[in-house]
Amino acid sequence: MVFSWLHLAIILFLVGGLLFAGGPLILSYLVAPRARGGDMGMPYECGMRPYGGAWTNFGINYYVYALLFLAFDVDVLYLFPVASVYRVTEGWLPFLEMFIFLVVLALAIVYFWAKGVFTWPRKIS
Amino acid sequence: MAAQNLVAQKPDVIVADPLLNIGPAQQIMDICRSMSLWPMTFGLACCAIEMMAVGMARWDIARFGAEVFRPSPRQSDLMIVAGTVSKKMAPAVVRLYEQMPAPRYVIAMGNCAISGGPFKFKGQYGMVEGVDTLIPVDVYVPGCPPRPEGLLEGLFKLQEKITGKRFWPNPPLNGPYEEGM
Amino acid sequence: MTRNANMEHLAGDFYTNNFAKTAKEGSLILNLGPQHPSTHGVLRVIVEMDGEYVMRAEPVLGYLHRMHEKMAEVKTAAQFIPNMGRVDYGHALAWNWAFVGAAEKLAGIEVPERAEYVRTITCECNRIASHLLWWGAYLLDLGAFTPIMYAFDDREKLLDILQVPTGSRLTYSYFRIGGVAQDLNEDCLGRIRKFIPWMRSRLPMYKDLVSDNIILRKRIEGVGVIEPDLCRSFGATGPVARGSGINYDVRRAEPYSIYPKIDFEVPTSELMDARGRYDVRMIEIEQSLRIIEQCLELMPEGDVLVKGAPKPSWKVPKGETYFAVEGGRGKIGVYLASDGGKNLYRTKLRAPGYCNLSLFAEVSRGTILADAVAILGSLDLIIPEIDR
Amino acid sequence: MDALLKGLPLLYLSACDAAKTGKNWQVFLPAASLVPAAKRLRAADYFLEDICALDCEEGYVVTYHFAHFEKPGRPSLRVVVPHDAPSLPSIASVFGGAEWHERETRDFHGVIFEGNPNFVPLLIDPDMADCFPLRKDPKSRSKTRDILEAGDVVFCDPSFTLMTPDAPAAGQESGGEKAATA
Repeated sequence: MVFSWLHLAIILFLVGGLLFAGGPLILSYLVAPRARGGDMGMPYECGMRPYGGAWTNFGINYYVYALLFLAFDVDVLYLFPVASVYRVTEGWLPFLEMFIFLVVLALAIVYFWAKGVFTWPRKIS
Repeated sequence: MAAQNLVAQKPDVIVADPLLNIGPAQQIMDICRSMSLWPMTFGLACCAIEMMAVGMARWDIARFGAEVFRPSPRQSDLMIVAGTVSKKMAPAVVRLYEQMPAPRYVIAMGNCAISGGPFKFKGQYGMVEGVDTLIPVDVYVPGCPPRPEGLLEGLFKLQEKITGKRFWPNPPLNGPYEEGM
Repeated sequence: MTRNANMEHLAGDFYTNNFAKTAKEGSLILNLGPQHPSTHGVLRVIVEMDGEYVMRAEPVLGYLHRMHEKMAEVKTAAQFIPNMGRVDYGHALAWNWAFVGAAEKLAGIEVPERAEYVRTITCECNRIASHLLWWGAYLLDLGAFTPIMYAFDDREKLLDILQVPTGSRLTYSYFRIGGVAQDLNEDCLGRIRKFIPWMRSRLPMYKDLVSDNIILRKRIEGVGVIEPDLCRSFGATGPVARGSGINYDVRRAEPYSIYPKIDFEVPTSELMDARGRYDVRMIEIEQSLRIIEQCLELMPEGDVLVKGAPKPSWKVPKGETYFAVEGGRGKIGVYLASDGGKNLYRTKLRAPGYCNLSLFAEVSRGTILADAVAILGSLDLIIPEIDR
Repeated sequence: MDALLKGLPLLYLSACDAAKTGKNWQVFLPAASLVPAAKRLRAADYFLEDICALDCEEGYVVTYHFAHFEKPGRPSLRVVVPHDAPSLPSIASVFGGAEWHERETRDFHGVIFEGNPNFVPLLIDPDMADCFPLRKDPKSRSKTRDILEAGDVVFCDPSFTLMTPDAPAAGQESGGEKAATA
């Protein structure tokens, strides 16, 4: 594998990034005084001792938000290759295709909206 | 300094010295710390309103670096005890102090936090007379409530305690502002 | 998931254990605790959460209990006035008025005409400062940082005005039994006259900047609906009751001092939610300005302390009385009972915030946590007044 | 007011001089008829202002102040409970706000209210829940008739001797116009 200056630049860039991120962490670990003991380990809850762990089951409507995020995350995935070649295409056809692709995805939001996922009504159980 | 405060009596609450303890580096560190003290919003009573007034446009504590009022003790290094500490609130004050990372400083603002103030009377059953019986206090700001200028002066005193030098001009004792003191 | 209660760190304390006895299994119990940005002091609310929803809430008080009623038993009537400045530092002059008015009512002392006007002017200025403090802090709760800057800018002007006669910025002990401590000099009256047009020019800007802001309207409209019957059951008064359409203002219901001579309206709103309470308080600022204007014209000359006003060692005569005043947060009542001794036999302070907060558990059931915080802010709570 | 409480066993009913005492009606009740009286006041749209206990020689005089949004006037219900067994039925089922007032009276005076939904200390720290700060020591308590106004009596139960002035000297019936606002 032919070694070229580009590879060196990439390695340097990588090391620089690591140093830039890790440097302050290591520095502060070395230089800062450390407080220990008492209720330092206790989870902070407005000055009170919390009751029970936070490991409880979640509401179902959060799952719907996750689905929506996933749909649009994958959507962006498909847009990357389009974006890279979009400059060299001409005419309205590519734009129209992309528009149809996005509209189909937007239907998901319309559906959830109609089902009332975005409204948080008062639950008087 | 008051009699041994509660936190000092707890053997396991210690502030360990840093691994790398080089004098000049620590001095630079101290200047940076004193110029960016992040107070914790710990307003208890009337002094809390004066603490808010200090954060607002007219007295503008932002000029001295202490503008960011953090709600959580994890991200703050200055606890301004502004108001009366009742016996029901005492364990919470101690717990919040212990949950603050080092280096941590405490300003006891107002007569209630210093010595119980106007609520100290014979047969008083529900109040801790002075926060320094609970946690070590660095600067006392007297007043009931102290004027915002008083709290700013307290902050300068704390910065002087951290770095050993006062950066801001002294308040004009009599007459107009006098050059450097 | 079994709750590892044996871990000492997660064991909760007396109130959470008592609260958890009737909690549903698997629900999360949180402390909206004493040290919390939105509780304006040290109010603790234990909430039982089901995901984002607050299933049940229980306010826990007493973290700022300052024993005012016990102090009243060891102090003479005159020594107790500074306490009145510290019960509710938002509207301290109303509490001064309640206590001093109760003592005058019991002893049958007549206050000179000018003192009545000085009291009304300073009390209404203090009410505007209290509403501005509430407005800034409420917007801060809802996440907007700019309005509190404007609110405190105006409030500082008011505090400079009130600082001249009273001598302090926040915790006033300015009223005396039989009048007030000091007269309003020309400079102070001039500043008040200059303040009124300034405040009137600011209110439209507040309306555009904040009141009609779509984010604020979305956050407080339809949130925290309080029916009039709920107000009656919990004894809520002041802007909380007026926001639910109850036309009740102590200045009109139990007229005291010169309020019958002053022409002002009592704003009510039929919205019954946080928006209604917000509108009522904003209109009240304008009404207070109108009251101050009329008082400035009608104010006669004369001294501000009745001849032979009681000395500090004055003993309250035998008997009991109850005197109510309209404070910034509602009906402030002071019950005095005295057996003619050096100190007062019993003093009961009726705090409006105490009753307004007691309906929070009812109103916040089933709302999401963000709305619960919006409801808490709309009740305009000052904690030392609740804990006394 | 007497129309409102008709049929309930009362101990003492009098109209007071509102200009001096701030109250229009003063009703002494036996503990049993407290809840029915509260229900009638609730039906008549009164709201509970506060509950205040007065530590006198004869016992704790627990005073319930009521007020009305439309009608002026302030009726007050009073119940005398002995020092040794201070217990009362709770009216938290009738007035939701009474729960806190009762818990506060328990914190300060130690009066027990049966039926209060959540009867734990409210203002005082649970560890020192039984310090009852506002209780006076026996010798500094004074008689109820030194403090309370007799007012012009509408009805007085023969067995009720609390308010009857023992010596003629103390019999200063304060005239006061009859503020008969029900």
